[in-house]
Amino acid sequence: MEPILKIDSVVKTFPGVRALDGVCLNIYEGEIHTLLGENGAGKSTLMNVLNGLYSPDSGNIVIDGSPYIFKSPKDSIRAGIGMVHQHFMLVYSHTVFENILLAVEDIPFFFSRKRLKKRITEIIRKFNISIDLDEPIWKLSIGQQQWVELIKLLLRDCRVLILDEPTAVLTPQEADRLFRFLKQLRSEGKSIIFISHKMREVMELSDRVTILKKGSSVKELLRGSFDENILAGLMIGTDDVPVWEKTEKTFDSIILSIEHLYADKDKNMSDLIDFSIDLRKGEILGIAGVAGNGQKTLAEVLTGLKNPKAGKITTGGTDITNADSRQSHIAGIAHVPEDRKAMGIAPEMSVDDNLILKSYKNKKFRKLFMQNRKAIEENAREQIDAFAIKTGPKGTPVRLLSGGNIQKVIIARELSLRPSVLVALYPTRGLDIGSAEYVHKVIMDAREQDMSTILISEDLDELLKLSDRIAVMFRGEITGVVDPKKTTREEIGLLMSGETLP
Amino acid sequence: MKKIVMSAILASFLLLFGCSKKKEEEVKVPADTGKEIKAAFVYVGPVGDGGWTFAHDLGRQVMAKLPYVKDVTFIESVPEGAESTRIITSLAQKGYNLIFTTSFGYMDPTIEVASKFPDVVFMHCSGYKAAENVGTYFGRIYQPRYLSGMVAGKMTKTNIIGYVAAFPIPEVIRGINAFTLGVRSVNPDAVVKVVWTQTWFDPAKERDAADSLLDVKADVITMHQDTPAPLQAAEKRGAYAIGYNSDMAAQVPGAWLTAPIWNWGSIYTQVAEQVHNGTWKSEQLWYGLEHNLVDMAPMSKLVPEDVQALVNEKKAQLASGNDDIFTGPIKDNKGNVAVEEGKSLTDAEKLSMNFLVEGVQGSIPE
Amino acid sequence: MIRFEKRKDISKYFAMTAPFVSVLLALTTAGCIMLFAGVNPLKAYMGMFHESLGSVYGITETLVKATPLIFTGLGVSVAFRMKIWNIGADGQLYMGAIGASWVALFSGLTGFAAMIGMFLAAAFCGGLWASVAGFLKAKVRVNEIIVTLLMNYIAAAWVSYLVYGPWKDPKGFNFPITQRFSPDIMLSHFMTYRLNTGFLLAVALVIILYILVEKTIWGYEIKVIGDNPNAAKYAGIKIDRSIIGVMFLSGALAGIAGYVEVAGVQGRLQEGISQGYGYTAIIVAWLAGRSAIGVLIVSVIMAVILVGGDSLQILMQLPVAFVNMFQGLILFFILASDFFIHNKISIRRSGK
Amino acid sequence: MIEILLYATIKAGTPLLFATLGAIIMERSGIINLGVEGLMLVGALTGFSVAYTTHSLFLGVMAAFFASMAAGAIHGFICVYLRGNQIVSGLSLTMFGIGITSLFGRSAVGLTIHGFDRTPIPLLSKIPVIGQAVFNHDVLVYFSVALVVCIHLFLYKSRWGLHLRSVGENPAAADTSGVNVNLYRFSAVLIGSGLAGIGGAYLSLAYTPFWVENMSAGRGWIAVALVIFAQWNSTRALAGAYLFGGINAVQLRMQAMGTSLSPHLLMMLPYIFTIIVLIFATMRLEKGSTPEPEALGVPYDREDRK
Repeated sequence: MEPILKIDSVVKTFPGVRALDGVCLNIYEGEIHTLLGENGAGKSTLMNVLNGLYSPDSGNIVIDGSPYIFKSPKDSIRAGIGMVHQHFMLVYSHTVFENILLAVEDIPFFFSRKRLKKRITEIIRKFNISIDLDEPIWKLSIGQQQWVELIKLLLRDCRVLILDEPTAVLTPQEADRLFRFLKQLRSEGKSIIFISHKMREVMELSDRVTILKKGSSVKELLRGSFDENILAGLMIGTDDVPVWEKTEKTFDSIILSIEHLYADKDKNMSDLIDFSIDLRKGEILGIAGVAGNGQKTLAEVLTGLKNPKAGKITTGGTDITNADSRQSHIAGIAHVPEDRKAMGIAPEMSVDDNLILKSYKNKKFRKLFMQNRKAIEENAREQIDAFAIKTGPKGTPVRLLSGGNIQKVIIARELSLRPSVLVALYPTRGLDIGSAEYVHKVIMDAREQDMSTILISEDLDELLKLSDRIAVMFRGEITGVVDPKKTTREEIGLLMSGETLP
Repeated sequence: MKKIVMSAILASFLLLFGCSKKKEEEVKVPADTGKEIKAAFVYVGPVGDGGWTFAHDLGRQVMAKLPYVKDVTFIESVPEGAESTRIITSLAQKGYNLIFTTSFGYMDPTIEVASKFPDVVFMHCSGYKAAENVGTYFGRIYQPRYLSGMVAGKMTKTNIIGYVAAFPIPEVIRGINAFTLGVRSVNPDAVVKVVWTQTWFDPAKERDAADSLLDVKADVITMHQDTPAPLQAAEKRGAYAIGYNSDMAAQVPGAWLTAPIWNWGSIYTQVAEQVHNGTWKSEQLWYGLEHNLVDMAPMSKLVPEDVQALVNEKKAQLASGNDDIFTGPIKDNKGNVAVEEGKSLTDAEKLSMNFLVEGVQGSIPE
Repeated sequence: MIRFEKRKDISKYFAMTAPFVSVLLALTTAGCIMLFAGVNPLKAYMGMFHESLGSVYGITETLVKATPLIFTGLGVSVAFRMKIWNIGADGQLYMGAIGASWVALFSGLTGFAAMIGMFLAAAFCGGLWASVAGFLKAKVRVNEIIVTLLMNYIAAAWVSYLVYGPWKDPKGFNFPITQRFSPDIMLSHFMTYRLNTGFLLAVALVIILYILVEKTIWGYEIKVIGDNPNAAKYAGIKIDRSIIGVMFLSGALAGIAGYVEVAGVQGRLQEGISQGYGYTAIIVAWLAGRSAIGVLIVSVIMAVILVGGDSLQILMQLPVAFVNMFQGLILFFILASDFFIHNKISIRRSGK
Repeated sequence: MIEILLYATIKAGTPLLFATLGAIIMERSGIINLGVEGLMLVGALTGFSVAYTTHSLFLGVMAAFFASMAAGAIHGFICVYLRGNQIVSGLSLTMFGIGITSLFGRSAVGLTIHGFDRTPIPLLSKIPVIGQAVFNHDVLVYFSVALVVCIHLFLYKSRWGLHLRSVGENPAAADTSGVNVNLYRFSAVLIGSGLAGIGGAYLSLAYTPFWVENMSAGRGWIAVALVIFAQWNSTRALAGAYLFGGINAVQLRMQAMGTSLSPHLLMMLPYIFTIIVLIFATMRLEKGSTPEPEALGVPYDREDRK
């Protein structure tokens, strides 16, 4: 059988990076083809080439045997390729309807809303999706936004669908629903290119896997010829993954107590409703839950970015209920934020400067109101060594670092303040296995030093592996606290959807 | 380091100063052959404003024809105030020996620069400060304004005359008053309505101002700005128009009556001649009709013969030096006596005029 | 097919030369227009150069012209550091001039005390004026570009109101000017030149601003906010306060420009003190990139063009508009060259 | 009296309206243009010269449109294709526009043409008060109002309008949907500049049929502010333009009728008013949505790696 889409030795360079170095990829009709690779292996770049956003330096894209040159996404769309980007390509202030219209080509110049709406409603009903067409995008949950993206592709009648880490923002249940949906599409003869880090998903879905490494495809495997270990081995290669072991510990003293917390709504995020939990010294408390059920608000309240409406937070005897972020950090609370680049770093500034983002006012780093450059550089050198951060030449803006190294910068900074509590949101989201394991190791090491962690994550495997206790959140409330050694994925899944355990 | 720089500056300054002085001496020509004139004009607006600067530039062109005038340059759109100091200095440094600064705001800068260039003759227009090498000149444009007021007074049927005024400075106020006195001299029932635009140069706004006057039944429009916009408004609405600055009859043929106009050429040639002959001395010239610095544009056919005759008669009187325009009794428009009977305003009082005469409807905005 | 690729390393050499190349291109283009107008461009450029830099007098005048540009440029650029566009430096300059004039005319202070008072009043008024926009941006999220732009008109109208009304010089023949300040509170001049201590003040402020932004923790805060406001919030920086603070600083600098103009050059308050310095300042700040030193250099270059432009009129009889057009052209070319600094062109055959 | 005020208001507001509509189209695509003042001057001079030489007002308006378009193309090219700084480019365009029109406008000073006449709309102009105030204008006024409606329909009811708005909000999203971002932006700058040019031509062909240097007298800047006042909405632009025009018209007529306020203080009013409107409009907004196009002022680079 001939592939319907063939990518032949595509090369793409960016300033200083050879992002794609002769990648080959074959997509056949009616298959789910997983693209696997560490961060920076070139998956997203390749997909953007396929999508017409990037024009390759050399190489060919062959569809149904004839070569194509995509000058713009338009050409790619014409060729029947559609993509759901990791960062959704939605116009946030427009309604769902307008966003969908944007994707449809064959609408009349002056259109009648009524008639078009009817048409769209019919189509989306076929796929069993319910969504209010007149709602502006920014009011939707991330899961719903993803459906809008999918609807756009479906209306366009794409032959090849690309999904770039679609499950990163979904609950297990939502992910399952998506998978069922993808399988349905496959049975209709559509080809799907699926990008993910999560081995379980890859195993469940893939008909074929192509592994990318450093910009070239190292291996193509058919279903049946791979398992998780083989894939992980191929993906990471000789890079060593740090090893760590979880030690048994007993916890006694309470380091942080949260009592009857209520917090305001932020956009469509849920409130925190009567949220109470204690964190014990040296403990890793996992918080499971679908994104958007109050985790972010919880983290913001704890770290002083937001004030609660009612309730009380104390740590080590200090009341930090209404503390601002500086007071909370002085009280010993560190914060690894959800969105590294959007919040965790000042992207244009150097690693040195980013490492003192929280502590620039400390005596150590200043003389009166002047900065103490020497101490700042010294600090940077220590942290870079301690966390094996790969930085460019001195003064390189931190945005040019890889995702893993950026996360290392953030964690190094937060831990260097010797906090008593670390609030970590999705700390390994989007990281490759090596980096993720490194982050895990750092958290475990800190646990050994009796630092407590509130680990908010959507990756159940991660939570089960690291946590001493797991609290599950649904709509701002704790639906249950489970012991990771005794619980099951299904149990947590139930709690995440708001059910209570018998 | 600082010392070195300072002394270097000082040294070069001395050098420059020394040199320039020497040069000046060399340039000096024996009086009998006459001095060659290199004249420069500093303009407040662009030459293309069609008004004030345009009129001055016409004068400059007249002067440029004099045989001993070797070079006449101008520099336009020079901001008033300190900015002009640099430009005036620059002109003096380049060897221009007769410099005309043509706006009130150049007064202090002109005096300042003149003190540094004793061999250059400066003439400042419309100011009141003079120095040994700075003379002032201005025209009694209020005389033709008075005459044009007479025309307006005779021509109005509604007895409402519109005056589109610019900024409330004495020059503009004097114009309004003279005009109104002219109107009332022939038509005591007529009133002059004033609208201030606070612009010299915003045709659309000035036109709108004229329209606003036409809306309240004014049937003669005059103005003080540099654009013919108010006149066009008048023509469009079938009213009469009295211009300013220069003869714009061609632009509004259907409405044109006359205009107080400037003949800057006359004073420019006179000054150039004096400087050439070496007879120039600092004076404060305020010339009227008698010197032809100001004039009435020829009255159009719309003005009846008898009115023309009447106006010409008054014109002849004014031109003969018998200027009784601001002679009492004059009341201001609040009912107070502004000029007592038998008294006349002195030139200084005219130059700082700050009241509106009876017959003006409007006030001086603050 | 012509393609543009981002350069990896922007070579310093290239980045330095490109603006000069673009200025050269602008000079050539303007030269062509001059030829068209019957003027020898070489002679014209020589004249410009001679006018602005050819004599001690020319140099001092250039520096006089550069002084307000340095102040306003610094002001705009410090706000720019925080990604705030202050295009209201003009209005802030006017407010500064009003503040300084009030002290000079009505406070009763004399001598040195008056000078200090004028300086402080100018900085305060300018700063306050700008922090209105800062406040609105910080607390209500109102677009600062427009607020500052609109406030220019309000400030200019204020000056008109004052000089036509309550502050009019009673002995000024009713012209719209205030009384002249007494000479003992004017900034002292260098010998007979108009160059005054205002320029030294400007240079001092360049250094202070450089230290402030590059070396102090406040500067660090400004840079973090400018780079990523979320990160700043996360780091515990009070963004709202910083925005208002930086706008105050930005306006204060422009206000000082107003002070230097009235106390160093004009000697009184009147309309039209600012020759659009606030707008030129935006260009200055942009051309200067991130550096305070850059502001100093660019301001002087701008002043060279402006002062030199006089000679185009005097010697070549080119209208004043030509200088405007010339400036516009140079900027267009620099904008374009900016692109070519960051991108390289490669021409390759189409793959089809 | 109301009829007269209304008439004058509309007339004074029309050049502002054209320029504001032009700026709205540009900003909707994500491009700020501070060069409107320059564009208006280019339009005013070209419109006048062409109308003078060809004796055709229509050709004058067309010429103004295309000449300003050409000048705007510089801005468009720099901002869209070279991804240059829009603020600086706009300021440069204003300088350039002022400069080049003064340079080439010398010979046009002092000439006049017969400008646009009133063209009463049959029947409608007979309505008392409103008829004379609203339906007895020159054709450009009607055109400007028609344009308001057309732009509104275009933006909200047409495919291209949807694309244009998307380009201004999220160019990447538009791009991946197959919309040619650069083409839309460049075209928007061209059309918008052309409209600003007609605004200028209105001054030199309808308002005061002659040319003098700098005759736009700051109206371009007001238009830039009006865009914000109008919240990027063409119908509100109409209200804004007439408000600004109206304040002046009312002010002058109050003087003519014998009452007067300090004109300087009065001149501050529209600006203060705009700021207040801006504050309220911003406060009223729901969290999460912004009134301005989100990508306004941000150059779009497809290959920019986020």
